[in-house]
Amino acid sequence: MLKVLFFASLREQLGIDQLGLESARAATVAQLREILMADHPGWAQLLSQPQLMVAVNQTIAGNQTALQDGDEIAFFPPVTGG
Amino acid sequence: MLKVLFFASLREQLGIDQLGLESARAATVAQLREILMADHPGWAQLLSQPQLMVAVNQTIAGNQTALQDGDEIAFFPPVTGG
Amino acid sequence: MIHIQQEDFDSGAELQALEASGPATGAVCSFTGLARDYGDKEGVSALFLEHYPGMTEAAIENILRDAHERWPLQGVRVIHRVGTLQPGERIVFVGVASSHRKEAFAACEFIMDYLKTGAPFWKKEITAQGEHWVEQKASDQSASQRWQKTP
Amino acid sequence: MIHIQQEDFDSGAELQALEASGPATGAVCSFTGLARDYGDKEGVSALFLEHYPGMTEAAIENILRDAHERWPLQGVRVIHRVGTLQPGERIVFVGVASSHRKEAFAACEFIMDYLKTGAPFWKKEITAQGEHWVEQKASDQSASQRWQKTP
Repeated sequence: MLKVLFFASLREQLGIDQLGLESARAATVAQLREILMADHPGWAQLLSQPQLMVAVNQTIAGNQTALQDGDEIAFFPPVTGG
Repeated sequence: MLKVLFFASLREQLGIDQLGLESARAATVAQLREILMADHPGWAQLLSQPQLMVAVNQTIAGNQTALQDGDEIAFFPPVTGG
Repeated sequence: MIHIQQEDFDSGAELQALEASGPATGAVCSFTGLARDYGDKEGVSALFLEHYPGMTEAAIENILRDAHERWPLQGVRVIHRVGTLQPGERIVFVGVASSHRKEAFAACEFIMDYLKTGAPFWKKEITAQGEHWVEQKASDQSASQRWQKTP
Repeated sequence: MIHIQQEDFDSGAELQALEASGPATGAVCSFTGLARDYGDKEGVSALFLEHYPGMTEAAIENILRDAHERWPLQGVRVIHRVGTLQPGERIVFVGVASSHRKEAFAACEFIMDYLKTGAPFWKKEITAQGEHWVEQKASDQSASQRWQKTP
């Protein structure tokens, strides 16, 4: 399984903070994103925002980052702490 | 009268922290310095150190600064607080 | 020392703990970030701070490791609050102890600049008209990028 | 608020007073300078700080006026001790409250840099081998001169 997390404005807009996905379905972040958009037609625009960030296992990652079973993938907007 | 003050290492080297001088004797800082060196032969080297600073009435001044009766003139080394 | 917490904290005690870092410490610089009553909009009645538990702590540890590599530091303390905060409340504290003034200032500002752009926290402003998530500022991006030129 | 005094002070209370400057204050930066056990020489057992009463206060007031002209500040506190200090003791505190982080850091460092070169304080180090007056550092001169280029 892949564990997928959403934070902040993205979490509110999607209306969900996490979901699980069969790991066999996505070998990279890019594939995961496509599957999420295919499974949830309303998410296409939100998940294709260019400034959206992604972390794999709590490290900043990119579209080409490879995924494997047990990974935790998080999507979130640019950070605004401090 | 002119009130003349010395601080820090200069005060210790001269062995005096202040003195009074007839105001008629010195019309400028440069003249005051010459009179002090003439009155106290041992002071010549200490009072001619190029990095020595001078303040007139608690404001940084220079050799050409004019003096008048009642002025407070201070000589001191570069500052090292904080 | 990194703390992420909902509760307020004693910034004065944090500062004084850094001042007691030992006889080689000559300089302590601290920064406190506070919730203002205006931000992207006027009339902010509260802030809501969200974070990514686990990744946030790891990101801050990385920032502190970078700071220790750049400057000789005798102590660093970072506290960041999450949850709902009222105007005037402390959000974040960063304190740094070093032997010299220049290093203490630089390391404290470096840590704050990277916290703003590299640690997963998100801020929502609540006003009488509704609520909105704060947008990342271009000035925060450029503040952290300037450290990439020279140490 | 400028204090020149022999007694120690509560840096934590000073910091928290600045943090309470009001709902427009988003950033407080503080600096504490401490007596180290080394300086121009090793094994410093005490420092002696001398000042020029009257001129010192006026010089610091001028520095704070310059800082207020450069940056919008909601509060500034400066405390500088004089007399004999042991290693580890606080010498100086500068704290600044502003709406934004960049201004708070800049104003605090500006004030410290000018205190070092423009306020009449002199420091003597006391070691087991004797005592000596500290020489002004070229790095302190260049630190204050860099503010003359651009605000």
